[in-house]
Amino acid sequence: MENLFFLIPALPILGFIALALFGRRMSAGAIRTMGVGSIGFSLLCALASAGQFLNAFQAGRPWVQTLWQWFAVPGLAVSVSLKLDSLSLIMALVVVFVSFLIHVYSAWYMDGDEEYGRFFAWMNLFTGAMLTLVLAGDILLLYLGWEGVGLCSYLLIGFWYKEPANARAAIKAFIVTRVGDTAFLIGLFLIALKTGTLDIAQASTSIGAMKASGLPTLIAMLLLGGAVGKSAQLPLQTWLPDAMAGPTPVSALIHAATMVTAGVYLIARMNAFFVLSPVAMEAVAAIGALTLFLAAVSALFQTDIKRMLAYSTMSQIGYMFLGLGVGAWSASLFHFMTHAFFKALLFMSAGVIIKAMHEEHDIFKIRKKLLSGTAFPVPPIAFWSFLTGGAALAALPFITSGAYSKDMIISGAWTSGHVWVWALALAGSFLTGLYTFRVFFTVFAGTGQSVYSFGGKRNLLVLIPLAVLSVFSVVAGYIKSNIIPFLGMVLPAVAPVKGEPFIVYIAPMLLPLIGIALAWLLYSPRAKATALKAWAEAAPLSGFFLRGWDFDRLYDFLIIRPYKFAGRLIQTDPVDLIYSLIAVISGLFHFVLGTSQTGKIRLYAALIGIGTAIIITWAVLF
Amino acid sequence: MGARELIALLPIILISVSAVLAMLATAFIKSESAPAYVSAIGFVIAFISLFVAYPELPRAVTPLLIMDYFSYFYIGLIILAGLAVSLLAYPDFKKRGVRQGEFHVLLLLSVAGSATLAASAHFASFLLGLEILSVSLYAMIAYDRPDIKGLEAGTKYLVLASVSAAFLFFGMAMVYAGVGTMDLAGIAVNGIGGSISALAGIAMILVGIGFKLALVPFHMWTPDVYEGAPSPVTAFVASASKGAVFALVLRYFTQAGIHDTGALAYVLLAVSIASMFIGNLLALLQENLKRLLAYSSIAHLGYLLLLIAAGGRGAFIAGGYYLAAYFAAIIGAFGIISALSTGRKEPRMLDDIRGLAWESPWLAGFLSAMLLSLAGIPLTAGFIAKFYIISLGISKAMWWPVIMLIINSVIGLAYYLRVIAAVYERPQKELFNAMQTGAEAGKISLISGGVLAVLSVITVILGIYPPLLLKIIERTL
Amino acid sequence: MLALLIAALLAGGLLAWMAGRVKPLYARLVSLASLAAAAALWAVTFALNISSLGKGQFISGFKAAWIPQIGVNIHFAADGLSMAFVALTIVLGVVAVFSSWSEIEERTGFFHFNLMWVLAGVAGVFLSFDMFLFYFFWEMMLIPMYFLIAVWGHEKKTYASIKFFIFTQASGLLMLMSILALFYFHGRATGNFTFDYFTLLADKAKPYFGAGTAFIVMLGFFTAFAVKLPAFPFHSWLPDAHTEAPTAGSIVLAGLLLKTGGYGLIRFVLPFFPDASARFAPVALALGVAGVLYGAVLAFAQQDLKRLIADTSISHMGFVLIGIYALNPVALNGAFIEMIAHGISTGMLFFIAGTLAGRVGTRDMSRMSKAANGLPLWSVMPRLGSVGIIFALASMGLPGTGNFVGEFLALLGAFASSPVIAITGSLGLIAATAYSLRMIRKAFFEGSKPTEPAGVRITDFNAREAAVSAVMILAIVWLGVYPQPVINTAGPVLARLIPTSASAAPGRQAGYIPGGGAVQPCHNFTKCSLKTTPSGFAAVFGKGTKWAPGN
Amino acid sequence: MAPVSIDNGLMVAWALFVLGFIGVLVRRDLVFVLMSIEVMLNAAGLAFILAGAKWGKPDGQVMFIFILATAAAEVALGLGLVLRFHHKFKTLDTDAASKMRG
Repeated sequence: MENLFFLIPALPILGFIALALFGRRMSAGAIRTMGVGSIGFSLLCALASAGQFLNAFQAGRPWVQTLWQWFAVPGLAVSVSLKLDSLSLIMALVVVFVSFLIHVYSAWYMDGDEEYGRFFAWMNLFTGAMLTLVLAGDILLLYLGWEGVGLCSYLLIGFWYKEPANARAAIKAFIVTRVGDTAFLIGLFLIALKTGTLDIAQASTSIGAMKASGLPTLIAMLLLGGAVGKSAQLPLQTWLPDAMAGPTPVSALIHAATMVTAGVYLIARMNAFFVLSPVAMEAVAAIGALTLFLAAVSALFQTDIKRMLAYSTMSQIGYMFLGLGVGAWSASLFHFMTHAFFKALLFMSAGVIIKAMHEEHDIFKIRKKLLSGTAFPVPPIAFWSFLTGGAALAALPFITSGAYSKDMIISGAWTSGHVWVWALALAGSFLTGLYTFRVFFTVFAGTGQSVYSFGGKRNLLVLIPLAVLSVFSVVAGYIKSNIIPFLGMVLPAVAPVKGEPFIVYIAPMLLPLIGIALAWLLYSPRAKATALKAWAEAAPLSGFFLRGWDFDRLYDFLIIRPYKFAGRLIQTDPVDLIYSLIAVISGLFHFVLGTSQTGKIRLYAALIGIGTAIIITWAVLF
Repeated sequence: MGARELIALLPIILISVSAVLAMLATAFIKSESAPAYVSAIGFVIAFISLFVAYPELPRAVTPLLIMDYFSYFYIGLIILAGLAVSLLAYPDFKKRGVRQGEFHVLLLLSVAGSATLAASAHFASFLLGLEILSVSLYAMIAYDRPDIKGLEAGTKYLVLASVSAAFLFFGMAMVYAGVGTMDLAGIAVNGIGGSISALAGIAMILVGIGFKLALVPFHMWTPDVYEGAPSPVTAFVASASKGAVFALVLRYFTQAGIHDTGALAYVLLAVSIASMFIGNLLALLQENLKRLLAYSSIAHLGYLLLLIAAGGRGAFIAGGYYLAAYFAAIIGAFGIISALSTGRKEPRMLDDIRGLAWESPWLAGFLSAMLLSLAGIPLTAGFIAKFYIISLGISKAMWWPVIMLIINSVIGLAYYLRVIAAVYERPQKELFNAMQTGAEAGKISLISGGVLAVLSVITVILGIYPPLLLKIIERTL
Repeated sequence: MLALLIAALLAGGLLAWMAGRVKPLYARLVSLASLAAAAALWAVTFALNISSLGKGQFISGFKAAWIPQIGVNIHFAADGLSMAFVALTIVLGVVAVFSSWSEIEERTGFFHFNLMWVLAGVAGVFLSFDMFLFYFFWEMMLIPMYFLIAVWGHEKKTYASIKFFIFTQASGLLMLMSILALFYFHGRATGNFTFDYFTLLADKAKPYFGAGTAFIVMLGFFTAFAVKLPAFPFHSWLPDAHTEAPTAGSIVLAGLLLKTGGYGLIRFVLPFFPDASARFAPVALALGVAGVLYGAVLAFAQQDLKRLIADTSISHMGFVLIGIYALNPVALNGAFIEMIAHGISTGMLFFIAGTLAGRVGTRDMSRMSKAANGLPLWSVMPRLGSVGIIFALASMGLPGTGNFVGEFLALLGAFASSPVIAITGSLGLIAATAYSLRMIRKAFFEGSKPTEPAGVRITDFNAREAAVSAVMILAIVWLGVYPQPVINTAGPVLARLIPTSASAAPGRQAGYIPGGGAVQPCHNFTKCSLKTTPSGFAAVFGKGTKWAPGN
Repeated sequence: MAPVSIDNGLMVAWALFVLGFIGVLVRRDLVFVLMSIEVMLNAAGLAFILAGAKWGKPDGQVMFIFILATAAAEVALGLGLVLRFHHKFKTLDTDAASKMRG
C-alpha cells in the first residue's frame, strides 16, 4: 500500500468527479452506490494502509509519496506529496471511517431529495478534500485541502439554496474561515521565505535552527489564525452555529470528521513551530479555554437542538486547543477521535429526531409534539444513540470515551501549570453535563410511553451507523493506552511541571455528574427547581448568550456594515469622477468658446486686428 | 527664360491653359459637362507633366518662381487635390442643378494660383499667387447662387481675406522697406537685420499667412465659410489653399531658421498650441459636421505649425507627410458629405448620418478611415504623419509642446469617435430619417464613390507602407 | 512562421467578412478555421523550438525592412513569454467565436472581421520586437475593439467605446513619446538610430540617458501599460467597456487586452529601466494593492453581473502589478501565471455572463430569476450554474485553480520585497471571496417568490457551450495543479528580465519618490532581505516589519 | 519743396492702413467695408512705392500695379456679391450675414 495510499483521498475525489459529471443522469441507486462506495473503498484503502503501516511500526518511518511536481520557481519548489505517519494515519482513519458512516446515513436521510446526486458529489469532495488536508506532506497541498474543505462546507451548508438564510449562512461560513485562511497563507509566505521550502518535514527541521528569533512565534500565530477560523474558535467562531442550516448529515460531517477539526490537525501537524514559541502555545491554550467556556455558556441557552450541538462542538474543539496549548498534544488528538465518534452520533440521532418531527428543531416544541403524539414517534435507536452520545459528550466517567480523552486534557492543563485554564476547563466540564442533559431531559424525559416505531424505508442505512458509532463512543476510550504512545511517535510530549493532587484528579469526573444532576433538577418532568430555571431563562443576559455573546452584532457593526457602506460609497467609482470632470470642463470650454463664433464679420476682423497687435508687440518687444 | 525653364514651368502653364480651354468650352460648347472634362483632363495632364518636367529640376524660373522637387511635390499634391475636387464637384453640382462651367474655370485658376504660391520665390509671385487663389475662391464659395449660406460665406471670406491680404501686402512693403529685397530666399537667408519696421512687417506677413492657414486668432472665418460653401469647395479651401501657403511657409521659415529666433519661434509655438486647443475644443461637442471638420482643421494646422516651430530637416518630411495625409482625409471627409447630399441638402448635422453604416457600409467605411486618419490612428496615413510630428518634437526635446499635442490628439479623438460612433449606431426608426441622405436614396454617383475609394485606399496604404511617400518626400530635401 | 500566424488571423478576418455576406455561419466557420491555422502554426513553431524556448532563448522570426528611413523593421520573434500569451490569444479567440455563435446575428461577417483583427493585433503585440511595430499593433488593435463595442455593444456602448479608446490612446501616445525618447537618446549615444528591441536592450549596458531622464521615460511606458492593465487610478474605462461590450468583446478585452499591459511591463519596463523600475516599485506596489482592494470592494457593490466581473479584473490585475514590481522571479512568475489564469477564468466568466444574460434578458443579477418565473436559476440551468461557480471560485483564487498559483506566487514574491504590501494584498483574497460568493448567490441561487414553476423556457448550456466550458475548466484546473509546463515555458525568460541587482544598487541615486525608497531587485527570493533599501519602503509606508530577518 | 522723407511717407502709409482697418471695423455697410479695404490695399501700395523709392528700384511700383490689379479684381467680385447680398438680405448691413454661428 505504500505507493497506493494516495487512493485514500483520490477515490472520494474521483467519486466527486463522476457524480458531478453524470450525477444528473444516474438513478438514485447508482448515486448511492457511487457516493457511498467511493468512501467505502477509500476506507478499505485506509485500513489496508494502516495494517501495513502498523506492521512496520517499529521503524517509525513515515511513508512519503511524491505524486508530481506542483510548481517550481527559482527559490521555491512545491510538490504534490503525501505523507503517512501516525498522526495522519489516525486522523485519516477517523475521518474516512466517520465519513463513511455519515455517507451511509445520508443515503437514508437525503433519500428523495431532488438533487441527490449533487449532494453526494459534494459530500465526496468534502471528504476527499479533508483527506488531502490530512495526508498532505506539503503545507501548500495542505492548504489546498484546507480551502477545499472550506469550499465544500460552503456548498453543503447552502445546499438547500431556496431558503435565503441557508445561502447567507453558507457565505458567512466561507468568508469567516477565509479570514483565518489568509492569516494561514501569510504564515505560509513566511515559512517559504525563511526556510525556502514548503515541505512540512523540511520546514519543521529548518525552523528549529531559528529558535532565537521571533520568527517561530510569528509563524505560529499566523497558523493559529488559520486554525481558529476553520475550527471555529475565538474570534472567528461565529460561522459555526449558523452552519446548522445545512442538511443534518452535513452538520455531522463538518463537526465530526472534517472541517472544524482541521484547525486542531494543523496545529498538531505544525507542532515544530509551536513548540518553539511559548507565546503561541499560551495563545492556543487561552483561545481554547475561552472558547470552550463561552461556547458552553451559549450552548446552555440554545433551544435549537442543532445549535446546541454546534456550540458543544465549539466547546469541545476548545478543549482540543487547550490541550494543544498546554502541551497535551496526544490527548488533544485522542479527544478529536472520541469527539468524532460521539458528535457524529449525536448529530445523526438528532437528525432522526428532526426528521421524525417534520423538521422541527426547537427542543421544547419537539417535546410538546412528542407528548401530544401529533408527530411520528421517535425510534428507540435515536433515543439510545442520543443518550450514548450525550453521555460521551458530557464525559460521564469510566464508561464513555469522552471522559478518557477530556480528563487527559484537563489534567494536562493542571500539570503544565495553567491553573486558570484548568479552572475554565473544569467549569466547561460542568456546563457540558448541564447543557447536554438539559436537552436530553427536555426532549425525552417522561415521553417514554410512546410506541417507538420506525417510519421510513431503508432502516438499515440508519441503524448501522448509529449502532456502530454508539459502540465506538463507548469503547474508543479503552484504547487510550495504545493510541497515546502511537501518536507520541510524531507529537512532542511535555513533561509535567506539577503533581496532580487527588482533588484535581477527581474533579473532572465529578463535575459532569453534578451538571447532569442539576439538569435533572431543572429540566426533568418532575423538576423541583423551576424557579431557578425560570430565572435563568428570563435572565437579562439569556438573549445575549443565546446569540453567542453577540459576536455577530459586533462584527456586523465593526466590519460588515463599514464594508458594505464602503461598497455603496464607491459603487459608481468615484475615481471616474476625475475623468468625468475633465470631460465636463472640456465641454464647458467648448460652449464658452462657441459663443465667440457669432457669425459677425466685424468681430472676426477685430480679432485679426487684436491678433496682429499682439504679435507685433511681441515680435518687437522680445 | 529659355525652353528648359518653360518645361519646368509646364504644370502651371498646362493648368492655366486648361483654365482658358475650360472658359472657351463654357462659352462655346453647349454640353454642361464639357468644362468638367476639360478640368479633369487638364489636371491629369498637368500631373503627368510633373514627371515629364522632372528632369529639369531644380531650376529657378525667373526670379519669381523656383521649380524644384519641393515645389513639385506640393504642386503635385495641389493638382491631385484639384482633380479630386473637380471630380467631386461634378456630381455635386449636378445634384444641386448648378452650372458646371465657370466653376471648373475657377477651380483651375485657383489651382494655378496655389501652384504659383507653392513655387513662389518672390513677394510678387507670392502676392499674385495668393490673389489668384483668393479671388477664385470668393467666387467658388458663393458659387451656388440660390444658397443664402453660400452667399454669406462668400461675403465673409471676401471681406476677411481682403483685409488679411492687405495686412500681408503691407507687411511685405514694410519688409521691403527694411531690407531692400523682395527675394524670399534672400530675406530668409540674410535675415532682416535689426529693422523694427521689417520686424513689424514679418509679423504682418504672419497675420496674412495665419489667416489663410486659419490659425488662432485668425481662424474665426473657418467654420462659417466651411459650412456655407458647397462641400467640394470646402474640401478645396481646407486642403489646397492651405497646402500652398503651408509649403511656402515651410520652405522659407525653416530656411530662415525661425525656430532658432526666440521671439518669433515663441509666437509660432503660442499660435500653434492655441490653434490646437481652440480648434479641438470648439469641435468637441459640435453637432454640425462641416463646422466640426472646420474646427478640426484649425487644430490640424496647429499641429503643422508646431513643425515649423521645431524646424530642421525633419520638419520637411513630417510636413510633407502630414499634409498628404491631411489632404486625403479632409477631401475625403468633405467628399462624403458631398456624396451624401441630395441636391442642396447636405447631411449637415451628426444626426443626419446616424446609422449610415447600415445604409451604406462602404461610405461609412471610407468616412471612418478618413476620420481615423485625421485622429492619427494606425493603419491610416494620419498615424505615420502624427508619428513624424511627435518624433520631430522629441528629437528637438520640445517636451511640453509635444505633450500639448498629445492632449489635443486625445481631445480630437473624442470627437472623431463621436462621429464614427454615430455612423455605426444601429438605426432607430424614429431617430433616423432625420433627412433623406443620398445614400438612402441610392444616388451616390459612381464618380464620387470612386474618388472616395481611391482616397481611402491612399489613406490606408500610406498608413501601412509609408516608404512609398517617404522616398518622394526625401527627394524634396 | 510567426508572421504567418498573424497573417492567418488577418486574412481570416477578411475572409470571414466576405463569407459573412453569404451566410453568417460561414463567417464563424472561417474564423474558426483561421484560428485553427494559427494554432497549428503556433504548435509547429513551439515543437520546432522547444529546446531553445526552454532555455529562455528567442525564436528568430521574421525580419524585414518596413520604414528604412527611420530604422523601422517588421520584426517578429518570440520567446517563451510571447508564446504563452499567443497561445492564450488563440484559445480565447476560439472561446470568443463560440460565445458569439448565437449572440451576434447582425453583420456577422463584419463582427468576425473585427474579432479576428483584434486577435491579430494582440498577437502582434506579443510577437513584435521592433518598438515601432509594437506600438503600431498596440494602437491597431484598438480600432476593431472599438467597433466591437460600438456596434454590437449594449445600452451605453457609444460612451463606453469612446472612453475605452480615449484612455488607451492617451496613454499610448505617452508611450510613443517614451519610445521616441528611447530612439533618439539611443541614436545620439550610439549613432545607430533604430527601433530594434534587441539593439536597444543590448546597448543598455552603456546607459544612454541619465537616471532622471530614464525615470521620466519609464513613466511614459508605465502609464500606457498601467492604463491597459488597468492599474488603480486608471481603471475607470474598464468597467464601462467590459459591461457594454458584446460577450466576445468582453472576453477579448478581459482575457487578452489587459494582458498586453502586463506583458508590456514585463517585456519593456523592467529590462529597459531597471534602476527606475526599482525606484518606482514602491509606488507601483502601492497602486497594485490599491487596485486589489478597490476593485474588490467595487465588485462587491455591483448589481450588474458583467460590471461585477469587470471590477474583479481590476482587483486581479492589482495582483499582477504587485507581482511584477516585487522584482523577483517568484513574484514575476506569479504575475505571469495570474495573467494566464485570469485570461481563462475571467474570459469564461464573461462567457457565462454573456450566455446567461442572453438567456434571461438582463444583466441585473437581482432580476435574473424573473425569467425563470422566480425560481433560482440553478434549478433550471445547473450546467451553466456549475460552470459559473467553478470560474467564480477560480476568480477568488481557490487552490486547485490557476489563479491560486498566480496569486500565491505573486504575493509570496511580494512578501520578500515588502511584507506590508503582501499582507494588505492578501486581504484582497478575503474581499474576493465576498464578491465571488455574492455573485454566485445572486446569479444562481437567489429567486424571488416563484410564481409559476412550470413552463419555464430557459435552456441550459447546449453541447457547444458545454464543450467549451469543459475544455476551459480542464485548462484552469491544469494550471492549478500542474502549472509547471507553463512556468517552464516563460520562467527562464522572466528570470532574465528581472533587473540585475548590480545596476540597482541601493542609494545610488537620490530618489524621485518621497522618502527615496526603492525595492531591491533580487534573483533568489529566499536570499532577499525582507527590508527594502534602508531609506526605502518603510519611509514611504511606515514601519513595515518588526521581526529580525532570519538570515 | 524739400523731398518728402521716406519715413514720413511710411507714416502716412501706416495711417492710411490703420484708417482703412478702422473703417472695416466700424462700418456696417458692405460697400463702405469694401471701400475701406481698398484704402488698406492702397496703403500697402503706397508703402511699396515708398520702399521702392528708398532703395531706388522700380520693384515697388511694379508691386503697386499688381496690388491695383488684384484690388480691382476683388472689387469686381465684391460688387457682384454686394448686389446678391442686397438681393438676399434686403440690406447691406454686414451683421445681417450671421446665420451661421456656434
